[in-house]
Amino acid sequence: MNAIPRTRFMALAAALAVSLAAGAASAQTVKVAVPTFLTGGGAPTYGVPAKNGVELVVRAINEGTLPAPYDSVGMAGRKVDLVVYDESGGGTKQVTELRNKVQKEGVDVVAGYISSGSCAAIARVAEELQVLTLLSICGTPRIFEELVKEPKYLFRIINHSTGGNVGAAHYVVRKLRGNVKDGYIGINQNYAWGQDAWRDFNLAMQTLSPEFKPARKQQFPKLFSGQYGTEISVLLRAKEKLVHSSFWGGDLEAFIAQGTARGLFERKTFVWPVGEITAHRLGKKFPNGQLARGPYGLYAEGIDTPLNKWFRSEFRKAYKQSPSSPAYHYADSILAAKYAYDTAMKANGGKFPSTDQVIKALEHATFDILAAKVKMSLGKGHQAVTSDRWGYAEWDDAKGEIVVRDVVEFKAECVNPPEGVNAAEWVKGGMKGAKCD
Amino acid sequence: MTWRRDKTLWGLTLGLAALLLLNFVVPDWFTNILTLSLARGSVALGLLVLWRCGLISFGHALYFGFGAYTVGLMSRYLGITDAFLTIACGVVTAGVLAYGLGFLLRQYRGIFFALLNMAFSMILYGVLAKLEELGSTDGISLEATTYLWYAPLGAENKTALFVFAAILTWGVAVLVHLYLRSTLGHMTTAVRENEIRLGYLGYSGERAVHAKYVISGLLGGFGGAVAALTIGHVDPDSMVYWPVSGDFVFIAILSGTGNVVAPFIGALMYELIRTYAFDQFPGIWQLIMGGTLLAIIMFLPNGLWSLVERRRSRGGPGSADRLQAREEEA
Amino acid sequence: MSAVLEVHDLEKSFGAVVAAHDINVVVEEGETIGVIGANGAGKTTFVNLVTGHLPPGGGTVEFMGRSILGLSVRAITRLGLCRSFQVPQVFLSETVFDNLMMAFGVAEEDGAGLLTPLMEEERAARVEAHLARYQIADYRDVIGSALPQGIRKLLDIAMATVRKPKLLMLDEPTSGISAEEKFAIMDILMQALKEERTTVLFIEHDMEIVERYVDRVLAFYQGEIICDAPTAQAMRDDGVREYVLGRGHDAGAETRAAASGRSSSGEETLAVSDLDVSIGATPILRGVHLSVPSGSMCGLIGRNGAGKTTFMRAVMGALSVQRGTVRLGDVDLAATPAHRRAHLGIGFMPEDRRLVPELTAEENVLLPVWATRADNALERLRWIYGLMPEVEEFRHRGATSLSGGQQKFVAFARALMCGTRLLLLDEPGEGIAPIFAQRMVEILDDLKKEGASVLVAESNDVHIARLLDRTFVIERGSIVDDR
Amino acid sequence: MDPELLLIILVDGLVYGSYLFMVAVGLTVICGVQKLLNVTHGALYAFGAYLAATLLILYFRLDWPQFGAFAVMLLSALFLGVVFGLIIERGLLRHLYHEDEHIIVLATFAAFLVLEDVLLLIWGTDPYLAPEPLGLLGATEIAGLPFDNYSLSMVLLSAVVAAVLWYGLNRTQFGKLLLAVIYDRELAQAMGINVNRIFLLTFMLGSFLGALGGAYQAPAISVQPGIGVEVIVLAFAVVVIGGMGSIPGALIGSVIVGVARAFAVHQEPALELFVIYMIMAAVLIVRPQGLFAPAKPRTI
Repeated sequence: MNAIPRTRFMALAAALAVSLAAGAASAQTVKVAVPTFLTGGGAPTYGVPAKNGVELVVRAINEGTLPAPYDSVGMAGRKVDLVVYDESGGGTKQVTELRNKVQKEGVDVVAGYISSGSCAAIARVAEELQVLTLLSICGTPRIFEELVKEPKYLFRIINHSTGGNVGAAHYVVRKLRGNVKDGYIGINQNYAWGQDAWRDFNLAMQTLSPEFKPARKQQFPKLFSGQYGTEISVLLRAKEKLVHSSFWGGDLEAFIAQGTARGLFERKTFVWPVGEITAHRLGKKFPNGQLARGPYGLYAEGIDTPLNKWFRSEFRKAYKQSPSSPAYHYADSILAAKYAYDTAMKANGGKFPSTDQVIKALEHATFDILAAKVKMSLGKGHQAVTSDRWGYAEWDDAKGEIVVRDVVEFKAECVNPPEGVNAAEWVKGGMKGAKCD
Repeated sequence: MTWRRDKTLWGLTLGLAALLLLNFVVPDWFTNILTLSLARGSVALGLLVLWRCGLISFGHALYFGFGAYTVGLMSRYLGITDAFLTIACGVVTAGVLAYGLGFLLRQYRGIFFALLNMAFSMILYGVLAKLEELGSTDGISLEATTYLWYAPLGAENKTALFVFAAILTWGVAVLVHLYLRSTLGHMTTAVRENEIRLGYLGYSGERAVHAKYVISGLLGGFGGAVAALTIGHVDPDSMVYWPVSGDFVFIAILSGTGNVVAPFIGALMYELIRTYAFDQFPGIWQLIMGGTLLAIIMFLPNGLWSLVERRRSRGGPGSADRLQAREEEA
Repeated sequence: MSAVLEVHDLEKSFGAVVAAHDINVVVEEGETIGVIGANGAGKTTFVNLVTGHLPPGGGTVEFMGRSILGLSVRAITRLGLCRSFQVPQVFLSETVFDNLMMAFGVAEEDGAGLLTPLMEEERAARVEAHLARYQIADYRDVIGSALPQGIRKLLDIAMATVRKPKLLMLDEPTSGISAEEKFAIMDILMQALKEERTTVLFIEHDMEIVERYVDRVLAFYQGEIICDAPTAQAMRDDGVREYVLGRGHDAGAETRAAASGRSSSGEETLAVSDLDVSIGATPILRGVHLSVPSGSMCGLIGRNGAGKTTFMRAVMGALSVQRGTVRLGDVDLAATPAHRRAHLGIGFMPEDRRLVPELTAEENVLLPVWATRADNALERLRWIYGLMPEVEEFRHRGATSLSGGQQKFVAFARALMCGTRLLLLDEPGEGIAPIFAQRMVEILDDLKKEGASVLVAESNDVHIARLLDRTFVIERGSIVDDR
Repeated sequence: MDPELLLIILVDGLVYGSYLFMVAVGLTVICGVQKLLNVTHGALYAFGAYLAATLLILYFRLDWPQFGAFAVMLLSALFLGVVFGLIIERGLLRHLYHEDEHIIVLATFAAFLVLEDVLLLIWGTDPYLAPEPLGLLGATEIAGLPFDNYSLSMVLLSAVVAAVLWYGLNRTQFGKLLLAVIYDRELAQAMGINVNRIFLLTFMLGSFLGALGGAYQAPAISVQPGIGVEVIVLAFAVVVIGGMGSIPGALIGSVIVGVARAFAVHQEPALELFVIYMIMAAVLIVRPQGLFAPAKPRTI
């Protein structure tokens, strides 16, 4: 090997490295990195609304225009410096990006992540990097049950996915007994979220009402396949009337378009654990059915907290549409961060708190988010629980929008396992310790 | 020409020393990029071995993923976190797979070889994404790596891993370099240009390709194992899906086939370009990567290493012939 | 003496074409055997079958008393049965030294030994000795693609002998080598082989070579051995004279010149001057001057590899002109896109026919008209059918169902279709049965009477000499004789 | 097995197969004539879907006859075929024809990456929905199940495309000239055929077919980022199964994969993911050149 080109190359690399390091944080802000899907199939339904929600709330925080209790300027008095970046590309890239954001750009808080894959990949790294990380959407219960059993820096501000699917089963058993007497069948995307969603729903159904039987075989089409003609034939032929589908995004929209053309939704009743976002977009074209989950998006309509009213009206003003649940989730994470910083500052005698103090303030806390209260009660005080709301969605001609009727609210303790119990085993074991009513 | 003193071994050793020293200077995130470059560079080195005999695999994420998942599964199910043992197993399993598939693939050349590899990698992707036991699309997170009795934590672990990976990669690169100097290793032009003649010299092109394929599989497994330890997590989307294979070919093109050192330089360049594009132009980073690849193909068809070769070829008798040979290849 | 190779009842066919039938050969140790026969007679197929490149349809092959039927090329080579090739198979981007180094490496190493370094002093010394033995040491550091044809041929053979084979099969060792060089090279070769006590079987077209170096001759005709006899005896054999040497037809040669109808008008249809052409980095044509006067029939005569086809391809625009001019009348062809030549009235018949397999004979003939949208297409077609009534007979048959000779006629007709000003015919008589070759000459004769401007490339002018107004002899890429 | 189920599997398989064929046919045309594997094909599909969806949304705001929607799809595909054909062939591929086939694939891969982001720059991340044409043709009952006629019309469209291409290639003068180019570029040139122009036209045709595949799918899917990535792998697989450049091969390959997949979805859904790759691997093991490609000539 020749020495000359090598030195030249190293010089080049060093120059690049220096230019990359430029733009490191200035001291007087709280730097918040927000990973969300800006490209790829996750961007339109999840990534972009989430980004919009965050940007709206951060602007308001920096201007001090949020309603109480978040009406002070900044987080612990410091303005928020927002860095939104792309979550696509898989776990490996997210780990590298997280390192870059923390070690190169010096961010103080990471708030975001949509895909469970991203969360699973970065969970341990966040702990290793010692950066306060608030997971926003990714649903997998494994984060605090398996990956990080002694969390310090890692928090999640919403229910994990088990709650949603357990809630669905409760709702079916309570309100839709007539539709499920021939059993139920599932069509879910063939990846971790789809598989988990079906498993939780199925186990919860078996625990609550063993007389209703699942179909012999379930459909698991490939993620982003876009062509569902054959699957629709299978569903049409099936004797089961109730269909569980955790589809989302473009796949759900394509499935609805193709199913509508073949009269699928007139013959079957669908349970959509994450259909709410698509219902927003499709409006009248969305087939009637059950939606999940939590006091977000559509379900937050009519929840009259000042925060929620502010959010809905400002969001409509800024983006000409109603906020869907990802916008809520991401905004809620920022609120959680603000809550933690502000509380920690108070405890610190009005001085800017250390990260450890911020963490202390957030662990086991109970605080307001946009349309509800959260309790950080699971995962040693790092995993939030909220109540879960289910209902039947319908197009309302008079209002000109989708409305939800027959809403049932399940308490957090009803659809979530108690502290220290593995979610999957909890459902499998008959959901012992659940407090419903 | 043929008797030119072999500087590559010295270069590799100097490079190792430089890397180890660099570790004390550069920030942590850069160390991470360096370790990843070593991993990806190893896979690209495997592609180099194939490419020299005119073959490209559009599915080497298969071996990368196989090595990575071996490490991941050992950590998850057996609780084995020892770097020596897991990497060794990752390499061996990938090698065994390559040996088996090699019996089929060695019969193919050109685009069929490339695409058949892609098909196999997509089958692995399907299996991994489907089976919950293998972590499905969420993948598997690894426990902290240990080194025999040494179990560092946090940042220390990353440094340890970097040193460990650098030394191992050095060893791997040296072995590959020695292989390329051997009779079997020299059967590259022979396979690419004239398998009939090779047969009539007394060796079959298919056997030579098989050997190279196994070597490239071993290197893929090695890269995957090191990457898994570096990332601390394995998942199908970022380790087995077809664009990942595309990235390896990208690195190979960027590097050129001139020398075993080239893929590592190429991998580092790739990481830096990607990081930079992602930082500065988050909306259009793919466009920048694509543009870079196009520019390389159009203006630097023999990769970065050709810059080194070009400089070197100005001196020394006999080098003109080799350069001419290179033009012939083009 | 004991038998090195015994072949019995060897059979092989490709579809309907019988390439080997009832082949029986016994080669004794120390013999030098010549295999002769026209193109397509099955000579190379015989070598391919024996060395394991092609699976035989039937029969037995024993080498050194052991059956080698079904063994791979690699295994047979390792037993000591090696070959060279008609078109040299060397590693074109490697130097002569590296080519031989590879050959020695593969010959000397096996198993784990293959993983030891290729370059070692002692092996290099053996390579140098081999270079000296074959007198190619001057070209030691030249890459394969830049070698002169003769040297490349020697290198090819040198690579085949690295293993010190018991039996060496050479496929046309002197094809593509100039007449002056051929004996010199054969002397080098036979001397080197004698030193190594190798039994040799070689395929050869050149009877001077056969008569000078060979003990015994095997004559092939249409996949069968029609004569197996000592050289002198074989040369007198009627079958050999008729089917291999083609001398039975030479009687017509005295009509030379008598048939030359019109004389040329003095204008030049094709004028080429100072033409240099390279393929890759290898210069092929050097300073070629050639002209075809209007209404004349000219010959471009030279051995395989002398540059005939390269010249034709350069005129047709398939290769770019490095230097010099190529003009058709007053059109500068070098500055004209390749496909315009047909529009300008140049018709080209490639050596290897190249009929589009999906089309019928007539569709192939009409291709140039469809592309150029020329007028009077039907008239011209009728004229061509008048010239070659046999083509009209099989005009509706698919191109692939025609025999080699018939395909050659179709290719000829296709060239005529657009060749209103100039015809370029690359080896019209090559690779077809004598009866077809004879007919081809008749057609050329008719064409000459019609006053067409024609350039015919042939490796020898035995059959067509009487038709030629002017002959250019090409050797190693230069015109060496213009008469 | 229940004959009704068999019929349904057949229909489902044909519908899916026709989707595969429409996605792959443009790729196989370019592959056959120009001997190159064009990764930008995936981007063409995406562009076709985006442009058609955008124009359809605009079109249905007008009060024009609804069946004009089909003209909208056709025209957007034509437009893209011509524009992209020109840009990619003239701007990129023309300079690379002398290169190794791998290099050309990589160049188109790079161009694909660039085009994906160009798509994002033009249309943003918002999905586009234009499902109106889906309901336009009504539904048919087959074996007791409703099938929308739009999906069935795709089978017809594929058959028409295949027939037109086959006829054009084997029965017209232009097609015969094309056969000459496919067989031997140099000879074709010597016969007076302008190979450069044929290449450009072929590339435009292939691009048009790719865009048409996207445009015709647009009403049935949600048009959004990333749809091209999925399509390109499927198209490659079909082309490899059918034999590179063979139109009947692509047709039969598509039908085989479609029916096999439908069978899996109905009987053993767990296998659905692997069907196409298993068929591809199986075909390559038995017939390395694909179902319909000619064998290679002898070399010595």
